[in-house]
Amino acid sequence: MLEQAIYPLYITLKIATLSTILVVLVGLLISYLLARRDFTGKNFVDILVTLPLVLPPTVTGYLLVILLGKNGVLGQSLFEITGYSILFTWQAAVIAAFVVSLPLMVKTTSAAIGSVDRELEYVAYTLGHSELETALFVTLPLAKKGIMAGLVLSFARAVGEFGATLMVAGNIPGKTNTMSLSIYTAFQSGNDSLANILVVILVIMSLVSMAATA
Amino acid sequence: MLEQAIYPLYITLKIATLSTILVVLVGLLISYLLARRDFTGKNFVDILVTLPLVLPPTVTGYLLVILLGKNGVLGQSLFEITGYSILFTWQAAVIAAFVVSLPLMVKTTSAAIGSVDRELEYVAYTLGHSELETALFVTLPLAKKGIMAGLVLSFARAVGEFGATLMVAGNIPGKTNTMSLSIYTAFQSGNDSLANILVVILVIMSLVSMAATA
Amino acid sequence: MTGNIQVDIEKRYSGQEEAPDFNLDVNFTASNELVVLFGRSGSGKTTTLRCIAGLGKPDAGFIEVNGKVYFDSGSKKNLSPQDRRPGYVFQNYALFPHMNVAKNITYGLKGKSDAEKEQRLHEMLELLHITGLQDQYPSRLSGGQKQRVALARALAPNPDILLLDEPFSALDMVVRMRLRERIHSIQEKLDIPVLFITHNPVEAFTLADKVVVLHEGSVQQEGRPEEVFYNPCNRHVAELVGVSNIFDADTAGKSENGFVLDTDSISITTTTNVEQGGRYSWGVRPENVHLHPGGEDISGCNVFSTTVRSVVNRGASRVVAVDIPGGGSVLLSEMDNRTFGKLDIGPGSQCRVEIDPRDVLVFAREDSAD
Amino acid sequence: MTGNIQVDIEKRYSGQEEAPDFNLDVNFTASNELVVLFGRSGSGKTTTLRCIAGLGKPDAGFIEVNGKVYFDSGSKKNLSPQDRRPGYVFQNYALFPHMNVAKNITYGLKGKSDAEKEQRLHEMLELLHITGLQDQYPSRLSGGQKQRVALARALAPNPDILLLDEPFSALDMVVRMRLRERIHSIQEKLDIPVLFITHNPVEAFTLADKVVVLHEGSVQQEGRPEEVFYNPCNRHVAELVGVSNIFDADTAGKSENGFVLDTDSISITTTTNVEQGGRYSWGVRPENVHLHPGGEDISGCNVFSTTVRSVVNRGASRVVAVDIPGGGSVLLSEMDNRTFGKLDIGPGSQCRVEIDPRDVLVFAREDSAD
Repeated sequence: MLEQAIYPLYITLKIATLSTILVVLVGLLISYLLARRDFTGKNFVDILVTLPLVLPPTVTGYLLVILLGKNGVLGQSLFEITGYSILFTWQAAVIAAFVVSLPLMVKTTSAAIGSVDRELEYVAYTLGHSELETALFVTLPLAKKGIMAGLVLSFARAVGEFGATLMVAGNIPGKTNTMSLSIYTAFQSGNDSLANILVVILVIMSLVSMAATA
Repeated sequence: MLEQAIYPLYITLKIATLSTILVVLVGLLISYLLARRDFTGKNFVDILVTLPLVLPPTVTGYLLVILLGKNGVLGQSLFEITGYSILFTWQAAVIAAFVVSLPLMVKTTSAAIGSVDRELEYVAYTLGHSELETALFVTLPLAKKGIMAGLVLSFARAVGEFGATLMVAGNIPGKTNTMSLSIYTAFQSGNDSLANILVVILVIMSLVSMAATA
Repeated sequence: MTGNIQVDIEKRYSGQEEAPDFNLDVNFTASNELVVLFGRSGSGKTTTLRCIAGLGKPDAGFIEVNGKVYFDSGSKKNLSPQDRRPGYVFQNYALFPHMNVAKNITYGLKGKSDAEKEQRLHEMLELLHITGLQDQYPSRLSGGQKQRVALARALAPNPDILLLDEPFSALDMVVRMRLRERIHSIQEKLDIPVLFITHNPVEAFTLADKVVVLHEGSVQQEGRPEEVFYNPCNRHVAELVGVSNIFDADTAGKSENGFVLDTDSISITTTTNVEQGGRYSWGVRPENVHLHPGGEDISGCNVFSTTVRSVVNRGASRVVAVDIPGGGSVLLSEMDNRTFGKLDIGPGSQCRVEIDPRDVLVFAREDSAD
Repeated sequence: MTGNIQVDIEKRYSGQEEAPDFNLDVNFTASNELVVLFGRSGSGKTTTLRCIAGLGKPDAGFIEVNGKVYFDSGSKKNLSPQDRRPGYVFQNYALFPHMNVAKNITYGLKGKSDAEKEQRLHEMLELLHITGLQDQYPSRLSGGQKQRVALARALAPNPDILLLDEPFSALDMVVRMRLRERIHSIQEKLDIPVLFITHNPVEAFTLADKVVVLHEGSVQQEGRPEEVFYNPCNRHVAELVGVSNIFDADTAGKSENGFVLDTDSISITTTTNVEQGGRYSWGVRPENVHLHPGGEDISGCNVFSTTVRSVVNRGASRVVAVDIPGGGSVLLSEMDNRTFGKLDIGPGSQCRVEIDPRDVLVFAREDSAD
């Protein structure tokens, strides 16, 4: 049984790790801009990023299919240029995980950045440090707790992703059968021992995540 | 096509509304206790309530099946007493939606309650008002914004529930085929026009939710 | 013993990171008068007030107000704040932001009819001169108005005791003075004990019928303001009430004029009893250090010649720093500008210092606080 | 024009709910001296300081420091705070909590070698007497130590100007006095302009080489502390500097002794020019209202008999309130306890009031501020 759990564990960690790296990079930038800057379209960016938080995952998945499919806005260009279709690959699962977990990162991190005393940044400016230097060495270190919480929540969300992943990456054995998806398959096919192993692994990972954010 | 969307819309609203009512009642109580009281097992309650936030929905669903199934801890007693099995009914979907959206309510609301100035409560006590009266007429009204945000997020989460619902309530036409589930079926069976209608309805509902919390 | 308060409480905070070893040990009594709890921030004033209100629980002790036992660790009695119902005014007023002024003021009138509430509301609005504000929300009020609404709310239910936590610290000078007078007249009118916290010596002095001085969690001295300000019992109290000249005495003895303490090369005579060879400090308020022109011939004890080090104009007064001969210490003398003008001195001038032996305060010597 | 600052800025806040129509319009110059921006909270002091530092942008105007133009709306020049690099000390110090004292102090020494940083750190630690604290984190420091670290951090990069926002408001009296002296000596040593915000008149008077008085966003008066405190140009400034006696004059005219203003049934002579029939107010500092026993025969102008209404002991001084004959107004007289003791008066006593015509301040009459 255990060997049946190995590939789902491997592909889940791969997808969640890659997605989380992207989420942290993009999320920090967006969070800083939302918390500290005024720019035209700020509200639009905020809504666009937050939307997947309230959108049902199957809807998010469906919209990603429309976007990334061979006839989709992005997918078509990609296919024409590279001859490569992204749907039903693990890369599509990374994109799905990224889109659904980005809002968790942005909400948590922009709140943490927003609660850093602005006067500390002002002091850094008067001491000759640029906004970028100040963000890197003053603001972000002081928002560390919130950033870590956002990272852990995003990772957990990526690990647990089900609805959107099912739509854009399918549940292809040996290719995109993440743990979340495999539990469903195992449950449907009555493979209780595999389901139990996967559930135990995921519960442990979740408890570790919670301990990390507490 | 439209008529195919009516039942999913009806059953989704029914499940989400019932689940949200339960979430608000239970969530307010737990949030108040977590924010304002010290009691033994506080940490345990906090972890238990928060767990579904980081747990993959399929795992939550699987655990609910174990709990509520005919051989499950709760399900068995229920079946022996009433002769009634809750799995694969819309009531099971309400329970799934309740479990996954409760942490959103508790996190948002307990933070909002926690940020109400304690001195306002102290003043109410010195003016002769009991803790319950103070909570109802001082604390909760002042935490209104956070409570509303928690309510809307919980409703949105209940509407979007997919993984756990699929496990505990199936996707039975005319019984438990919520909109989230129907999109998946429609997508799988190539019924694009139904999928499109459902996606449009859900996107509009999500945007309304976001407007309500902003 | 109606109308009296009696407080004797202990509370320990140990092993906590922020306040490593703070122990509160407060003991005082008062009748229906205006009592000021006076001390620096962190001296335990607010904790004491909260324990009296029932918002904090002492580890041990006894609290009685108006013949009613609020707390008694012996009989395990501890009334809830709801059963004590003190009038409590918080430092930042703590008005309910979601209620208008009328609702705020009548919020404590539980079980009263609407007509009774209305009547009491108008009594309170009049008492505090805020008639016309009843429909406003707290966010629209000025600091002084908020303060008066908070007072009205605390007084509306006819409390047995009024507790005020630094009620004037956020107000500007003019508003402050008016409210001080109002509180005094309210205390006299209602004839209940009023407990008032402040770290401002002038506020303590001006308002108090009785001052209780707190330092690091324990009562140092209690008494009429004059007693505390003119006869502080130790160095801590002296520093708090503005005795800015405090020096350690090298030797102590007796002379024909009274008792003598030596510091550097000057010898200070005092009317206070000191023991031969005891370890003492002595102090004098800067306004009790009198300066005379250098050439003037004055007799008496505690007169010595010295040099002016610096003069600071404080606006309404001058502070002249003079050297204490034979050491590096500096003695401060404060006087009004008219007196200073007649002296005709400046930095480097010679002058003669005179201190009345009755103005010399003597304390047991201890390590000076930083 | 090296070493000078020149500020002439405007900033409008209109239509905002919180501050409906606040306009800042500040104009002053200063040389290498200690300038105090003095005013109530909300008078625009902090906004002005931030505009000078480049942390806020005026709508229009001109700012120059040390011959370098920081801001000029005419030529659309607006240097960033990084290019101005003022020494700025925030009210709550704003030390970086994640850096130790050494890192905090050297954080502004960008591009310097480690050896240079180390050297400058030790200079600063010595200058502010905090050697030994370099490895501590801010959370472990007392208020006074935080303050000195913040000053060290601001001064380390050799700024062209030092800006201090109410730096002493959170400190207790003793620490306050020491730091004040330090700032004065630092200003003299570094020979740069130091701009200092306060709402405390004694602090303003004691520290300032020059005082700039702000009220509701605009400069009311600028000058030496003595000028501002003893010759306030209008009622607002007078109230701020402690002229607690201000009265509207019913009529104005000329007499043989000078100029005369009538209020109720008394006639006040002043050395200030007034126009016949003009609308004036007059004021006098309470320490310039001199009292004499009722029976005493004193001559001169501004002498009248009246009744003592109340006496308040402020600890180091007494404030005696006397009636102004023929009206309901009250005149306050402040004196030291020794002088009061000699007077032998109390509430209800008769006494004679004397005011030197040179101490009578005259202002254009305006609606009194609440």
